[in-house]
Amino acid sequence: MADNQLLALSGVTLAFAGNTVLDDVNFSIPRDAIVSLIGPNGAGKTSLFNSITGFYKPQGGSVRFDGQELLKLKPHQVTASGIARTFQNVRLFREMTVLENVMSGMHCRTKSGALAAVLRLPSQQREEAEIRAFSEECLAFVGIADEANREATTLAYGHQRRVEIARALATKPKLLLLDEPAAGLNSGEKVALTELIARIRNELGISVLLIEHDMGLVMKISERISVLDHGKMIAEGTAKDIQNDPKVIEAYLGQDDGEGQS
Amino acid sequence: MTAFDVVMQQIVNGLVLGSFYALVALGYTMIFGVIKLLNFAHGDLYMVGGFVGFLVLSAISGITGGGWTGVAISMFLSMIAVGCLGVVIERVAYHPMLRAPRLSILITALAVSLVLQNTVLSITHGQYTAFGADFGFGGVNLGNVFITYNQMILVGIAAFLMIGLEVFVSRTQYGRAMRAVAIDKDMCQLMGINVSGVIAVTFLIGSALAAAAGTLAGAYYGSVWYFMGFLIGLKAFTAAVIGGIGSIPGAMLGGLILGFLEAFGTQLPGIGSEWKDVFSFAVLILVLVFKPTGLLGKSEQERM
Amino acid sequence: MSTSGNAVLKLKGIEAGYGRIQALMGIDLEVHEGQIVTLLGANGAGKSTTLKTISGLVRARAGSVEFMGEDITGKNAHQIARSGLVHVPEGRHILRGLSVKENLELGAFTVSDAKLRQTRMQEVFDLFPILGKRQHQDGSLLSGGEQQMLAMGRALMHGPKLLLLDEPSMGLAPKLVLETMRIVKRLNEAGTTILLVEQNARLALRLAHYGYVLESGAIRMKDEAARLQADKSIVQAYLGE
Amino acid sequence: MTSNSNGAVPTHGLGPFLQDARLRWVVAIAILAFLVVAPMIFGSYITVILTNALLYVVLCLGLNIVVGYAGLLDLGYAAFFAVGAYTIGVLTIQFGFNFWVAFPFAVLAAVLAGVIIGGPTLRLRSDYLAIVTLGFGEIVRFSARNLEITGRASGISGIQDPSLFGWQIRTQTDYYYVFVVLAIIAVIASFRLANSRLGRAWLYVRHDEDAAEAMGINRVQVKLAAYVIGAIFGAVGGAFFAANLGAISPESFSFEQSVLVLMAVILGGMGKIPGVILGAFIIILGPELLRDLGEFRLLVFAVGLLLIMLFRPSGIWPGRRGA
Amino acid sequence: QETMQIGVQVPTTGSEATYGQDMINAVQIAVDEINAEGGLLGQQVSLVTGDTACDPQQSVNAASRLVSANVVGVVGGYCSGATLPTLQIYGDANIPFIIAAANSTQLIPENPGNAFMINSTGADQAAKAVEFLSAQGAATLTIVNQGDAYSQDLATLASEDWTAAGNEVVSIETVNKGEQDYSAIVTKIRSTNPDAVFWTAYYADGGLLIRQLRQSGYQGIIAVGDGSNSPQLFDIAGQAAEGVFAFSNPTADFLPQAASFTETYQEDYGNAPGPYAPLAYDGMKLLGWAIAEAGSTDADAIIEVLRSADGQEWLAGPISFTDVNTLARSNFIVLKGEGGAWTRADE
Ligand SMILES: Nc1ncnc2c1ncn2[C@@H]1O[C@H](COP(=O)(O)OP(=O)(O)OP(=O)(O)O)[C@@H](O)[C@H]1O
Ligand SMILES: Nc1ncnc2c1ncn2[C@@H]1O[C@H](COP(=O)(O)OP(=O)(O)OP(=O)(O)O)[C@@H](O)[C@H]1O
Ligand SMILES: [Mg+2]
Ligand SMILES: [Mg+2]
Repeated sequence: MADNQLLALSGVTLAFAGNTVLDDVNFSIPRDAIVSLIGPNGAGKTSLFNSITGFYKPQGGSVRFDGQELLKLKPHQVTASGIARTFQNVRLFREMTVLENVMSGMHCRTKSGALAAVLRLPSQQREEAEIRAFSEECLAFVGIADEANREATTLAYGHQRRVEIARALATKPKLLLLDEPAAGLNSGEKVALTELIARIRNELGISVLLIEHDMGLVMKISERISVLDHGKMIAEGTAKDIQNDPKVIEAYLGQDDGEGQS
Repeated sequence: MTAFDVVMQQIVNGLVLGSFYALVALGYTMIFGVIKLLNFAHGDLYMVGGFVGFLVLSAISGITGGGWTGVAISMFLSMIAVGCLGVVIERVAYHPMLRAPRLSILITALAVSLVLQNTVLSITHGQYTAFGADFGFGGVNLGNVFITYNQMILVGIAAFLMIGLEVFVSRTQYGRAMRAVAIDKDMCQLMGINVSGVIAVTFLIGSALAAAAGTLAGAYYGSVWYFMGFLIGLKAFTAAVIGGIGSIPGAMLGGLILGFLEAFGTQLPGIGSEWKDVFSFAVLILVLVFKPTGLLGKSEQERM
Repeated sequence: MSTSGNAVLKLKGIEAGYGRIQALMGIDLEVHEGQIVTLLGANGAGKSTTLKTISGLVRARAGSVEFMGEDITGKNAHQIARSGLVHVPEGRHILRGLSVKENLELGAFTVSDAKLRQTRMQEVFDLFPILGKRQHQDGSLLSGGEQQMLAMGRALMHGPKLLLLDEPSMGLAPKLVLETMRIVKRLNEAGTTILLVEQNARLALRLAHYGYVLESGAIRMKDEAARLQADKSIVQAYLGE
Repeated sequence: MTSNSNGAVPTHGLGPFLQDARLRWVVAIAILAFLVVAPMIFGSYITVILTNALLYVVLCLGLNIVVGYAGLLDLGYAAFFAVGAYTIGVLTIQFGFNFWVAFPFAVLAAVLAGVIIGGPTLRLRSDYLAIVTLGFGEIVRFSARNLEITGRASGISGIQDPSLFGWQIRTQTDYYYVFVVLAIIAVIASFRLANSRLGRAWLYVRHDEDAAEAMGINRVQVKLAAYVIGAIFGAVGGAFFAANLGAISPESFSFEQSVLVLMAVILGGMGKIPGVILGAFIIILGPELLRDLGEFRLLVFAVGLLLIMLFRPSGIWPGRRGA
Repeated sequence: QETMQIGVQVPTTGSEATYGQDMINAVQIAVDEINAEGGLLGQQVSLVTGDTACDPQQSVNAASRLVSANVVGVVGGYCSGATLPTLQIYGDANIPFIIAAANSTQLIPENPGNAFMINSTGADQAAKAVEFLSAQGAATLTIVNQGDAYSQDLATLASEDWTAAGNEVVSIETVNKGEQDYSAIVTKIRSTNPDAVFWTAYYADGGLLIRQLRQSGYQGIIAVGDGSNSPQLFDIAGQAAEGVFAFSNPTADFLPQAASFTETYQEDYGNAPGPYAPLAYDGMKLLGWAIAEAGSTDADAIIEVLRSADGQEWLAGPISFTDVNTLARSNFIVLKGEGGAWTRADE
C-alpha cells in the first residue's frame, strides 16, 4: 500500500503567530495520478504547497516522498529529490528569454562549475549543449517552441503560464505541483491547459497535484479531489462525491441562487 | 574617577554622540523608506546645514548674540534652507531616475555628494571655519560625572525632533502615505495620494533634520568643514541599518547604540582605542547575522 | 444609446500603449449614471489598459476621457482619484508591510473626516467579516482571495462615484465569486456606477446593464447585456464554453 | 558561436552593436592592437594612466560578478583588493617569499575572505548586505592600520618586482603589459562565466531568489561562488598592484576605493562586460583629463557623472541585462 | 618667451585638501617673488599642480603627469604614504624633488638620491618633545594620534623615547580624522589623568580634542606636534588653546624675514599660513636657488648644488643635508598658545 503512494503527508501542522493555517493534515497522492486540491480562499492550499516544497517550515508532521522525508529539506533539495512547482502568481525571471527561463530547471540536474566554464572543458561544453537541448524539448512539449528567444515576461499571460510549466518540467520531476494554473486564462486557453496536464501525466509519467478554483477544469481532469477548509481536510473522493458533499457545498461551492439575474 | 563614574560618563558621551547619529540616521531611513535609495549625499546635507547655520549665526549674532537663542534661530533657518535644497536635489537628480534600476540612483547620490563636498571645498578652500557660537561650559556635576547644559539642550532638541517625527509618521494619514509610497507608487496614485508631493515632503523633512544636526554640531563642537559629513554619513547609514532600515524608531535606537558602542569601544580593556571601529562594525555584523533585518526592522516576507 | 441617465464617463477615440506597443486603437465608450457596464474580451485585448487610461495610470496618446462632464485626459492619477473615480487594478496591489486596517485607512486618504472613515471601515468589516478579524495582520500575507476582498474594501473606503473593477473574481473560490457579484450588485443598487472587467463573462453579463466587447484594442461590439447574453455567436466566439 | 544565432541570446550583454560575430572579432583585434602599441605612441604618463585603468578593468569585472550578475550590493570590495596586496606584501617582505610563491597564497586568502564575508551574511537583503560588506571593508582596513605585521599606518614598502621566465618586470611599460594580459584574462573569464550554468544561476537568483530556489538552485552556494570569484579577481589585481607600486598602505583600500569601483560598474552598465570596461576607463581617465582644473576637478567630474546617469540611467552601454 | 615648469605635488582634493592648498599658496608666493626678480635663468617660472588626494595610486598618476610635463623640479610631498611610490618615478626620470612636509623615516631607504627632505624627521621631533615635557615635570603621558602614517610614526617614536627616559606612557590612543566627537577618548584620559597629553596629528582634529579635553576639566599639560602649530588651532579650540605647547620648526612668525611672507599670504589668501606653508615656500625658494646656482636645468647639476647646501638661512632656518638627503639639523622649537597666538616658550 505504502509503495503505491508517491507522496504522503501525515499530521502536518503549520501556524503563523498563533494563526493555525494547516491543522493536522493527512493527505497522499498515488503514483501516476492527477489529484486536485480545492478549498475556500485562505484554506491553506498554497501553504500546503509551500510546506511540501520547503518554503514553509511546519511545526509538526511528516512529508514522505518516494521513501524520503522532506520536512527537513531546503527548497532546492526538495526540487532535486523530484518535486517541481509553479506559483500562484507567475514568477518568471525578468529580462531573460523564455529558453533561459526554462534552462534554470536543468540546473539541479547538471554540475559543471566555475573552473570548467572558464577553461571551457569539453565536459562543460557537452553539458551546455545538453541543457539547451532538453530545455528546447520541454518548450516544444508545452507548445511554445517558437517563443524561445523572446523575453519571457513580454509573453501573453497564458503563454507565461506555459513557460512556468516547461521550466518545472526541465527539473525532470516525478511530481508536479500546479498552483491555480488556470487563473486569468480565457476559456480556450483553459481547454489547452487541460490537455497539457493530461499529457504530462500520460506521456511523461509525471504525477500532478493541482490547486484550482475553476470547477469545470477540476471536475474534468482529476482522478481524486481533496478539499481543505480552515487548514483541515474536510472531504476526499471523486468529482461526483465532492460535488454532492453538503460540507463542500457549504464551505466552498456555494449555491448559485441566480440572484445576479434581476 | 571610579570605574562607575567612567561608565556613567561614557553613557553621557554615547548619548550625545548617539543623538547626532540618530538625527542624521532618521533622514537616511526616511528617504530609504520612501524611494529605497541609500542617499549617500545625506551626510553632505548635514555639512551644508552646518555651513548655513554658521552663515546665519554670523549675520544675526550681532543682535541675538552667539548663545542658544542665536543657535536656535540659525538651526531653524538652516533647516528650512537645507530642507529646500534637499527637495531641489530630489527633483533634479533623483526624480528622473525613479524608474531606473535601483543601483543607478545610488551613483547619482554619490555624484550629488561629490558635488556638494567639492562646491564647499572650492568656496572655503578646504579651510576649517570657526562656528562662532559662544556659550559657556557650565553644567551639573553628578558625583564625578559632568553633564554640560549644552549637552542637555542638545539631547533635548534631538529627542523632541525625533519623537515629533515618529508621531507624524506613525499616527497621521500623511505618514501612512509615506510608507505606502515606498511600497507601490501606482496604487498610491489610485488612492488619491500625490506621490511626488509625498516624496518631496520626505526629502524636506529628512534634509531638515540633517541640517538641524549639522548646525547643532557646528555650534557644539565649534567649527565646520567641507568634509565633516562624510564620516557621520557612514555612521548614520550604519545606525539606520542596525536599527532596521526604513524604521524610524529603529534609526533612533541604532544611532544611540552606535554612540554607546563607540564610547565604550574606546575603553575596551586590553586593546587600544584604535580597535574601536573594528569593534563597532563587528557588533553590527553580529547583529545582522542573528537579526537579518536589523533590530526593529520588519522582515519583508513575500507570499508565494 | 438606448439607456437612460446621463453619461458619467465618456471615452472618445482613446489610443494608448506601452513603448512601441499600441494597445488601444481608438476606444469609444460610455458609462451612464447608476449602471453596471461590463467590458469583455480575450487575454491581451486591452481591457486593463482601458481602465488604466481612464484612471490616469497610462497616458492617452489620442482621444479624450470625460468624467462627470469634466475633461480629465492627461490629469494625474491622484487628481482623478480625488474626483471620485476609483480604480481597483488587476492583481490586488495590497500594500506590503501595512496592516489590513492601514490599507483600508489609506483607501480613505482623501476623506478628511475621521468619523466618516470610521463608519466606512465598519461597513467594510460588515461586508467582509474576515477583514475585521485580521485587521492587524500584514495585508500582503492574506490569502489570494482575502486580498481581493481587501482591495475591494479599500476602494469602498474612498466612497467612489464611479468604480472601475478589473477582474474582481480572479482567484476566488466559486462561492466567493458569487458573493463578490452580489456585493457588486448591492453597491450598484446603493448608487455606485460601475465599470466591470471580467473574465467570467457569463456572470458579468448577468449582472450588467450594458456590455462592450473588446478585441485587439478596439470595440468589436456593444449592446444591452441581456441581448449580448442571448447572442449565441458572441457567447461562443468571445465568452467561451 | 553558430549555436548562438538560433539559440538563446547569449548573456554577455554586448548590446545591439556587436551581435555580428565577425564584427566582434574586428573590434577585439583593433582594441588589442591599440593596447599593444599604446606605450610606444604615448608617453609614460598615459602609460601609467592606462595601467591604472586596466587594473580597474580587472577589479570592476570582479565586482561586476558580485553586483552585476549575482545582484549582491558590495560596498567593501576594496577588502579583497587589500587581501591580495597585503598577502603579497607580508609574504615577500616579512617572510622573504618570492612573488610567484606568494601569489597562490594571495588567491587562497581571497577565497577565504570571500567565504568569511559571504558565509554568514548571504541571507541578508541587498541593503543590509551593503552595510555588512562596508563593515568588512573597514575592518580589513583598520586591521591593516593597527597590526604590526602589515606595517601599521605606514604600510609595507620595498616590495620587489617579480620576474617572469627570466623577464624582469620593472618599468612602467613592463607593468602596463602585465596588466594588459590580466585584463584580457579577466574579460575572457567573465564572458565564459556569464555564458555558463553558474552565470545563469547568478541571474536567476538575482531576479527571483524564491523561484530560483524552487528550480533546485542552492542560492547560498551560488552567491558564495560569486563572492569567491569576485574576491579572486580583486586579489589578483591587488597582488600585481602591490608589485607595481612597490609600497602599499591602508589608504589605498579605503571606502572611497570600493565606491569608485562600484561607480565604474554601474556607470558602464551592470552585467554588461563592455560597459563595465568602459566604466572603468571613464572613472580613471575622467579625473585625469580634468587635472588642470585643480580643486574643481572632482566637482566637474561629479557633475559629468550626474549628467551621464540622468541621460543613461541603466548605464552607458546599451541593451538589457542592466537592471 | 618660454617658461620654466615646476611641479607641485600635494593633495588638492579629498580630506587633506586643506593642507595641500595651503602649500600651493605658499609655493605660489615664492614663484611670484622669483618671477618679480626676473625669473630663473632668464625664464619666468610657472607651476604645474599634481593632485595626489593623499592616495598612493593617484599620486603615481600625478607624478607621471608632472614628468610628462617636463618639469625641471618638483616641490611638495605631503602624505608620506602617497609620497613613497612617487620616489621611484622621479628617480627614473631623474628629476629633483624637494619634499617639504612628508617626513616619515620610511622615505629614506626608498630615496634613489634625487629627493631632499627639508622637514626634520619625526625622530627629531619626538626627541625634542620628550626633552621638553620631562623638563616641565611630567612623568605620565598619553599620546593621541590619528591613525595615519605621519602621526602614528611620531606617536610610536615619542612613546619609545618617553619610556627610555624612564617615564610612563599611560596609553597611546588613536582617533579617526573628521570624527568631531572625542568625548570618549577624553573621558578615558580623564580617568587615567596623565600629567601630559601629546597630540601628534593635525590642528583641525587637534583643536577639537583640546577644546573637549579642557571642557571636561582636564588640567594637565597639552602638547601638539608640528602638524598642529597652525594659527587656525585657535579658531577651532578657542579659549582652550591657551597654554597649549606646540613643537615646531621655526615658523613664519618667529623669524624676522618671514613677517612679509605672512603678510603677503594674509593679503593674497585671506587667512594665516598653515603649518607647512613656510616649508613649502622654502622648498620652492631652495629649488630656485639650486637652479640658479647650477646655471642650467640639468638635473644632475641641480642635485649636486642641493647636496652642497651649506646651512644657508631660509624662512624656516638653515638647510643642509645629511648623506641620505634628510635635513642635517633638528631645530625644533617650542611654542605656547597665549592670547590667541603662538609665542616662543623655550627662550
Ligand atoms: N507567511 C505567512 N505569514 C502569515 N500568515 C500567512 C502566511 N502565509 C499564509 N498565511 C495565512 O494562511 C492562510 C492560508 O493561506 P494560503 O495562501 O495557504 O491560502 P490558499 O488556500 O492558497 O488561498 P487562495 O485560494 O486564496 O490562494 C491565510 O489566512 C493567510 O493569511
Ligand atoms: N506594462 C506593459 N508593457 C508592455 N506591454 C503591455 C503592458 N501591459 C500590457 N501590455 C500589452 O498591452 C496589450 C493589452 O494588455 P491588457 O493588459 O490591457 O489586456 P487585458 O485585456 O487586460 O488582458 P488580460 O485578460 O490578460 O488581463 C497586450 O498586448 C499586452 O501585452
Ligand atoms: Mg493560494
Ligand atoms: Mg487585464
